[in-house]
Amino acid sequence: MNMPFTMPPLGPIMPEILLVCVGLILIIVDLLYPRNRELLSQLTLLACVGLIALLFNQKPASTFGNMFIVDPYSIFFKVICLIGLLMTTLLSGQYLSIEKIRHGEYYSLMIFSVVGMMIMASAADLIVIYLGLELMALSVYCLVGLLKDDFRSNEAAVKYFLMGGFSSAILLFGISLLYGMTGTTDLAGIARYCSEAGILNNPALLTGFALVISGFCFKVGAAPFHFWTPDIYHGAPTSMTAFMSVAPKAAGFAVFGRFLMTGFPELHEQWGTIIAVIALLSMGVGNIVALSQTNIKRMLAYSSIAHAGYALLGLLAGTSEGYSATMTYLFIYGFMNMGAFAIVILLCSADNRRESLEDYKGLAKSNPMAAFLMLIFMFSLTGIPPTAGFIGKFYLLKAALAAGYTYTVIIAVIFSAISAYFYLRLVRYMYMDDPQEEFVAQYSPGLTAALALSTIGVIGMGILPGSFLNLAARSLIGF
Amino acid sequence: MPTYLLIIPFLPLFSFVFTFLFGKRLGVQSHWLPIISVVISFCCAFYAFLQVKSGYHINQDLYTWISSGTMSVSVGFLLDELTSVMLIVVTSISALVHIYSVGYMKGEDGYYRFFAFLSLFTFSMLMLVLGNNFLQLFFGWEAVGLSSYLLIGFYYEKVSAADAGKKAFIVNRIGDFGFILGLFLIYASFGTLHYEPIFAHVDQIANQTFTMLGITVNLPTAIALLLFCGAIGKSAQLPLHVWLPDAMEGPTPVSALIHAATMVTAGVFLVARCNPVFSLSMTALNVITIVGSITCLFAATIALTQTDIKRVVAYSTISQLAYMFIACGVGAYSAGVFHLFTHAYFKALLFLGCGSIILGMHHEQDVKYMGGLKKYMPITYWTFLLASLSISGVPGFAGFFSKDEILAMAFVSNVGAGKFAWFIGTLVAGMTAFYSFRLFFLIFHGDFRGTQEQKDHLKESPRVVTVPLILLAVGAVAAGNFGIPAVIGGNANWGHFLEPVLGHPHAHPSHAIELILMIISVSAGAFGIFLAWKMYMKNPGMPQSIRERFPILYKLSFNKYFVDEMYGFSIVKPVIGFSRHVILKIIDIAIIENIVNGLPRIIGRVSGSMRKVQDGLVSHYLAYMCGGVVFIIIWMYVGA
Amino acid sequence: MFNQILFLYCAVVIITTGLLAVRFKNPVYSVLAVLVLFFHMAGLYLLLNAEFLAAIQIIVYAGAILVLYLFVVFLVDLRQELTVERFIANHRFGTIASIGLGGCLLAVIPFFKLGAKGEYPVERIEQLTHTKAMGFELYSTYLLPFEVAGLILLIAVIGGLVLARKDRGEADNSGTDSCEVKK
Amino acid sequence: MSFPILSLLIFLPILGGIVLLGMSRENEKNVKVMALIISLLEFVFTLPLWFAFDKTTYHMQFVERHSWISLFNIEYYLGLDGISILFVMLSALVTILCVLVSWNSIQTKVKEFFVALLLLEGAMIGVFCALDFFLFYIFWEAMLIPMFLLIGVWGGPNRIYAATKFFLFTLVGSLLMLVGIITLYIKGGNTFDILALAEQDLPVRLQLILFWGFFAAFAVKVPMWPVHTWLPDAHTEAPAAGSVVLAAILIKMGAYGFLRFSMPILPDATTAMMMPMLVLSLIGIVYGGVICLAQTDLKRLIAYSSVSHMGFVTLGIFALNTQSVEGGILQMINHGVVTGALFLGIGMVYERTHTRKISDYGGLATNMPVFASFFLLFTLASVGLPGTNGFIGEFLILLGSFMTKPWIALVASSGLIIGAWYMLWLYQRIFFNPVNPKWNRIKELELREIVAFMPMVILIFWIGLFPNTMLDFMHVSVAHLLEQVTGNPEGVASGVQLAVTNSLDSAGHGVQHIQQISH
Amino acid sequence: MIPLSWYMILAAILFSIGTYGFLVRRNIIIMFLSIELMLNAVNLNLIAMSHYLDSLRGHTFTLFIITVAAAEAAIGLGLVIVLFRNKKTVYVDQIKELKG
Repeated sequence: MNMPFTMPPLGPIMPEILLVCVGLILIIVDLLYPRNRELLSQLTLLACVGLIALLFNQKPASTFGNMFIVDPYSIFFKVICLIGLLMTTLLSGQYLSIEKIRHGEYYSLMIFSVVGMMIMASAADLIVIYLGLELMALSVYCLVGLLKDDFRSNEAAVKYFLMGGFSSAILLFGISLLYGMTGTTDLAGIARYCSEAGILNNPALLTGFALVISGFCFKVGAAPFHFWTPDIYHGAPTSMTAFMSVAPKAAGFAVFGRFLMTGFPELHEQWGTIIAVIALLSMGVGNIVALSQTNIKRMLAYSSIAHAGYALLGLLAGTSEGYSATMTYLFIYGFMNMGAFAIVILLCSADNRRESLEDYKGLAKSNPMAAFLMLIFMFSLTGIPPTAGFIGKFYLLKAALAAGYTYTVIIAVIFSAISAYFYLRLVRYMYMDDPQEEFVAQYSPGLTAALALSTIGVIGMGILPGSFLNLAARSLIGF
Repeated sequence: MPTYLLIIPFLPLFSFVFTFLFGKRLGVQSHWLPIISVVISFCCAFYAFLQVKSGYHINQDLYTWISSGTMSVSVGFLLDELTSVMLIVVTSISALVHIYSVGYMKGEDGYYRFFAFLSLFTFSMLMLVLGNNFLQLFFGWEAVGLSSYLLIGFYYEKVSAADAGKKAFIVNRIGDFGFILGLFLIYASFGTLHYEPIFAHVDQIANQTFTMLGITVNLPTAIALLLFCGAIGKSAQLPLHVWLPDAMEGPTPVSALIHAATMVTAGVFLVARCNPVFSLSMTALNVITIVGSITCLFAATIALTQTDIKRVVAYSTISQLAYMFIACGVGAYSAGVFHLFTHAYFKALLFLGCGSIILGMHHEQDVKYMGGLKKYMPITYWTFLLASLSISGVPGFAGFFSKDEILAMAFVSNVGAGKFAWFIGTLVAGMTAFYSFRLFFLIFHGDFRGTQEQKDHLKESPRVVTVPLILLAVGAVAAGNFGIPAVIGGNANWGHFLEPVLGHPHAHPSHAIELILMIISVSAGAFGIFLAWKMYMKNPGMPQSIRERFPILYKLSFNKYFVDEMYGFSIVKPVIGFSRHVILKIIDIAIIENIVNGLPRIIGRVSGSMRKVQDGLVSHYLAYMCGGVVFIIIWMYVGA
Repeated sequence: MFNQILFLYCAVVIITTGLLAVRFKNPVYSVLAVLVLFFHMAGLYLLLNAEFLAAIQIIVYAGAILVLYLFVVFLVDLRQELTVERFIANHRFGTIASIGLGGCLLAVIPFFKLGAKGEYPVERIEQLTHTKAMGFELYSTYLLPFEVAGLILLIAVIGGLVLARKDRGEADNSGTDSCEVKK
Repeated sequence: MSFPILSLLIFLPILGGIVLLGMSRENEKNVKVMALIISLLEFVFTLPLWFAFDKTTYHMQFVERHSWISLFNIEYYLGLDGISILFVMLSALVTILCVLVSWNSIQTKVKEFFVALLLLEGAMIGVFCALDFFLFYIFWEAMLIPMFLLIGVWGGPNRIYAATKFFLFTLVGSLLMLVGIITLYIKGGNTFDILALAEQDLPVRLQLILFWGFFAAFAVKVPMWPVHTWLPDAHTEAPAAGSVVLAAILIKMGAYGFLRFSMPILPDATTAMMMPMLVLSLIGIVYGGVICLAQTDLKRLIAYSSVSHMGFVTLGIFALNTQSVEGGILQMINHGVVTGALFLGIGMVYERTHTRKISDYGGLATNMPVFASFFLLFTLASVGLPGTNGFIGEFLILLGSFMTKPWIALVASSGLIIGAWYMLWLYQRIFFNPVNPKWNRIKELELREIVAFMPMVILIFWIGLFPNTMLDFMHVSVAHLLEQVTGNPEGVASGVQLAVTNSLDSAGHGVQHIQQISH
Repeated sequence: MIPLSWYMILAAILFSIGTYGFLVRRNIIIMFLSIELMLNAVNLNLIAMSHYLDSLRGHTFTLFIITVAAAEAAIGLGLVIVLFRNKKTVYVDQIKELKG
């Protein structure tokens, strides 16, 4: 038997291929020009910008036997991931030199993880999802452990690895059950078979489903699978924390969303409630525990748990509006969180990382600009208009309400009010206390650019979100 | 709108504004504008009186003050018989007090302020009197209260003065509480607050009822009693009389003008003005009569023992005001207004006389330290005597005519409490004579009981003080001539003049009864004077022995029946204590604030304990995650 | 019948060695127990007509990965290992959770229903040979995962390098052009 | 499309604030002058509203309408009617006074202070202009940020607690309202246009739920009992300008919210919930008044008095008839003017004495007679003396509520007595009584401060004597509102069933004749 | 013929054993080993199902899982070595500096 080998069309996957190439080139460049670090980040930036442009021009298509789908939904998430990469790259220059991290592998590992995310975003098959996930995760494990002399970084990396491995195993067992029940790993195929065979309420299928969403919840950092978040965010290099809080989370939501939407749309009744519970639990844990944090990275970690909970509100709605709300939210969250981390990095210096909340006391006096920007990001994270955070939250609440989850929304809103307390605490420290040390932050061009970008994003999307929201909403057409 | 009518209130207003703003620069000259303006006002008022007498009435709106939906109230003036009388009283006494004050207030701090406030008071009182609707009446009503507050508290650095001013305002507010509800009820019944349409249609509410909180009352009764609440407050009747004696903290001219002649009579004016409403309700009339009678007796008994000369006069004022209410209560409104008119003069005279004495005594007000002032202050002596005779109802003096008319009307009236009122009134007539002459004798006769230094400085007050006294004395003697009853040859002009507004009393005493009553009351008065002479001239030890014989009665009277203390104990203290200990400490802090602050505290505590779950050990995390997986699987089972 | 006995044998060995592996105090024993387990697993794969995977299981898993583990186990201090506690202090919850999870997974097996049949019945695989069939599939249907798996291995290489190497970069960074911060 | 005056009014201060932000920190004087110029300019720009406003129609005027977020049908939709126009003008006026009163009292971070103030002004005007519920919410929440900073950065010793409390209280309420807004959007035909929403016939059950959702936000802001406790703290700790804005404008927004949103959109719920709201208002009136008697802190006392006064406002609004609603709106202005002025005054005196304890004062009238006179006027206006603005509002409210339910007016009127009590007691303890020797050398007001008081004085008498100039703006709009809520332009039928009114055709509509009566 | 459920039961048991080891062992290397047990359980499941489903999908998936497992092992063990170098420990309860 001869099987002709036919090359599938590579057009749809071209951005990923190009990105892989960039990653490889970076390694080579690093080898050839070990001293020229600017080049690495510049190349990465160039690649990001180029790819974003390329992505916007991509037409919906699918390749590799429908395992890889390019649609507005995936493009949107890829753009989020690339923006995350872009911002992280901008942030990293200053941070890497402070922490003395090697640049070469750093950028290429980040790029490979983004490739993994992009594959996740486009994946329509559980196998590809799993592999994309692992590609992303393995790169991130390495990046988290990049500060080899810093015990916290080691600890974070090992912990992340252990928990990530466990969640992968859970996910895989779930996939195996789904595969066995349906005979396929293709999401659309699963959906089709489930409704044809009428096995939607089969406990075995549900178990498989539960295991899989547990795995995804781990990736997005939702309770009760959030335990890695604070420790890893805390221990990881700050630029990586920033990266992790945005890109992998977005990718996690991308597959989560696609899994629910394409794989189990008819099971909405069941997963709606469980996701509501997970969402509320995440908001509760995130917001409440964040109240007693003293380290800014940990605080932002808990806040990111809470925000994962908010983002889940869109998914639980199970409507295309809900998904676009989640997407919007993640996009906005990327900007505001990146901005906040940019400030964290800004305050970091070789002798003192200034990660304690106490270090922010009197920032408005010593570094008024930094304080003002942090204020904007904090209010945005709280969801106070006219910042983008409000628009995102509004959209989510609206989607969840439209789907009938009134009580969930009310509780979410109350948690949101609680969250204001710890965001405000930072503002209070910055504006209403006296500085403890004279410290003038240094703005490197990259950091300045990152701050500018995130500020423009947060304010711009807060005031004129119209066209952007339309884009997000249009991404769901065809779903 | 004729100009003279506008001048009457607004010239004092202008004088107030100007003096208040620029008085500091004018210094000791700042009295000119107020005096001139109030004198001009008086002239205009007199002209207005003549106009009214010739049958010319005005009821005209100046502009629409408030209009909201179907409600519309104007600022407008009503000039009729009642108004014109009041205008005369207010402007004449105000003018005299203004002039008197130049002498009395000489050298005081805030001289200009005093005159400014006097002008403000005059304006307010005139607005009260002139208004053609209830709301404007209320405006004036409150504005006089304000002026009174400011003038009582003129010596604001004295705690007692500041307290007294505040007390006057607040107690008045309690009365106004009823008043304004009365206004609402009037509006609800008539759809307007203007006098003219209300009084024109008043009979339509005669048999209607008003229900609130399940209690149904006759509508006119409700309106009348609510309005009467206001009158009680303003005219210091029981149980809201407590502010008036304290108000004596103000400079004496103020007491004369505001707390004797004009402002305190606003309550009577109100009842008289609303006589069509009151007349519809026998209940209300009875209540007024009874309140009047009790107050009359009550205040007179207190006045018997007071030693502060201004307080004696103050209680006598309360008592005399009560006469006016008795008159109104028995439906003899014109008699009430007549007494208002005469009382204004003799009581102002009494007060100004007191002021003159106080001036002479260098602000000593206690009668215990006076005596024998006759030879030092002759003009004051004679005018004071005339006033005392007038208030005691000695025939021929103003007080005689008005008081006797009231008593006669009370006796024959068809109001149930009329006889009772007559009895009390007659009794009090004797008491009035007694305490007036007690005061008179103690001040002017006998030996001087003050310090030598005071004695050395004793002299008659300057002319600017004595001339108003003399002018007022003329009034105190002659004011009664307007209403000499027919029985002794008069033609009862007063009643006829006011008849268009105040109507005709229900019953008239026959001449014989009137004469008998007159004799009874005159003899009561005479007995009072005699007793005073006996006790304080003839036999100075007698008061002491009486005091010892009836210690409880004396204490009750001397301490004003402990009403202030009672109020303090039963209202003021409990309210403030309730506020401090219940509302603030328990409800606001212990309950509401505790919930408000407790929630974050609880959340914080939860946060602290949830934080411990994140203990750093991966195995535990993994176990929790595993538990989470099991939880989700079981949830899904249950869901399926 | 023979198959069943073979299965049961393998199953018993797998469970026993699995339990032993997680209970042995000495990590070396654990690794060896897992080695045995992997071999029997390969046996089961053979039962399931997956020769290629059985080979991979032995070559890659047993041969490469486990050896790597063994190396690492030897790298760290073994003597100390034998004297300390095997389990974390509070392992009861972990035990309960894992039993719970196992219970859940076992409980659903009765409800399990096989899904849609595919196009590779046993006969076809046997006819093609498993390796060839896998090859066809890998290079056609599963090309994308295959490539991604390659990328993952690349990451493993880079990551392993980055992590394991004594960092030369540190010296580098502390050198001449350490500061990119624009003053 | 006519000139976008409302946008100008909203964005002038915001842009002004941004300009200020760019100014040099060194030259504080320039910053102050610039802030003053901007606020004056803003006020000047509100004047055309006064003259161009058409009082004969309830339709929105000066309307600007652009699509903003098309996905949700959200519009940039501004407009004014007779209810909101006065608040816009008041906001502009009050800001000027705030700039003046902060001239010397703000010592640190001067530039930032004025920036915050101007941003706050823009947001406040936005709140009153917005006709799109979403837009309204944006402004409503955006206000929190500058206000939070005003209290927290420039406030008193306990400012952080107060600022946080203020922020969280308001935020919880607002977020619950947000849920309500979105629900309304979903159930009400996918629009945020409040005029269109008012046309909807929503089921009563839904209306009730939404009503309480909105209540959460508005009642906190008003503040109604029992969610009032943030106000005393915020007022006490806020700097003078902050207290003034808070008292004059911010807390009006709660009542405005009821008028603009709860009532027309949820008419059935409003009529159904009338009694609970009236009772809460009554509790607020009495409670706020009585608790004032126990206060020892100057600002706290005025703050609690605001609870009482705002109780009158909500009472008026929910008594649902023409007089009470118009009185309520007018009383909002009045309270803004009077309490604003009181806080201005307290700010001035605090600047001199640095104490807020009432017992530290005494006899100030001797050394500060001008100030004492101004403060007396404000006190009297606050007490509701006829001739001042306070009376007009309270009278109309009480009259209206009497028409609705007499016993409510009975209870509410007791607030007048208590009000006189605590205000005059306060006045006595500060200005009267023996002079505290500490203040023998206290400085009298300077011209700047007198100028700051003047607009308030003028307004107090203007509204007190010629309230119709203000009420005229409202008549048609209020009638329309009441028609929406109760179906009758005059509001709920009178609770006092007395039939005399009909027979009085001439009743009181200004008697414009001279009677010649001869006998 | 062996029923599929036998395989599944075995897989489930092995998975639980892996989980158990993972949750209770102190030694990080043994924890890694436990993950391998879990992955093997999954592999067994996949291959068995694949067999009964007449499909090669599970087989290929297994192949990928083995690949990933190898990569994971490399990186994981690398991390352990870094940790050991720094802290001289491979015990999970000794790396709990990050907490709270």
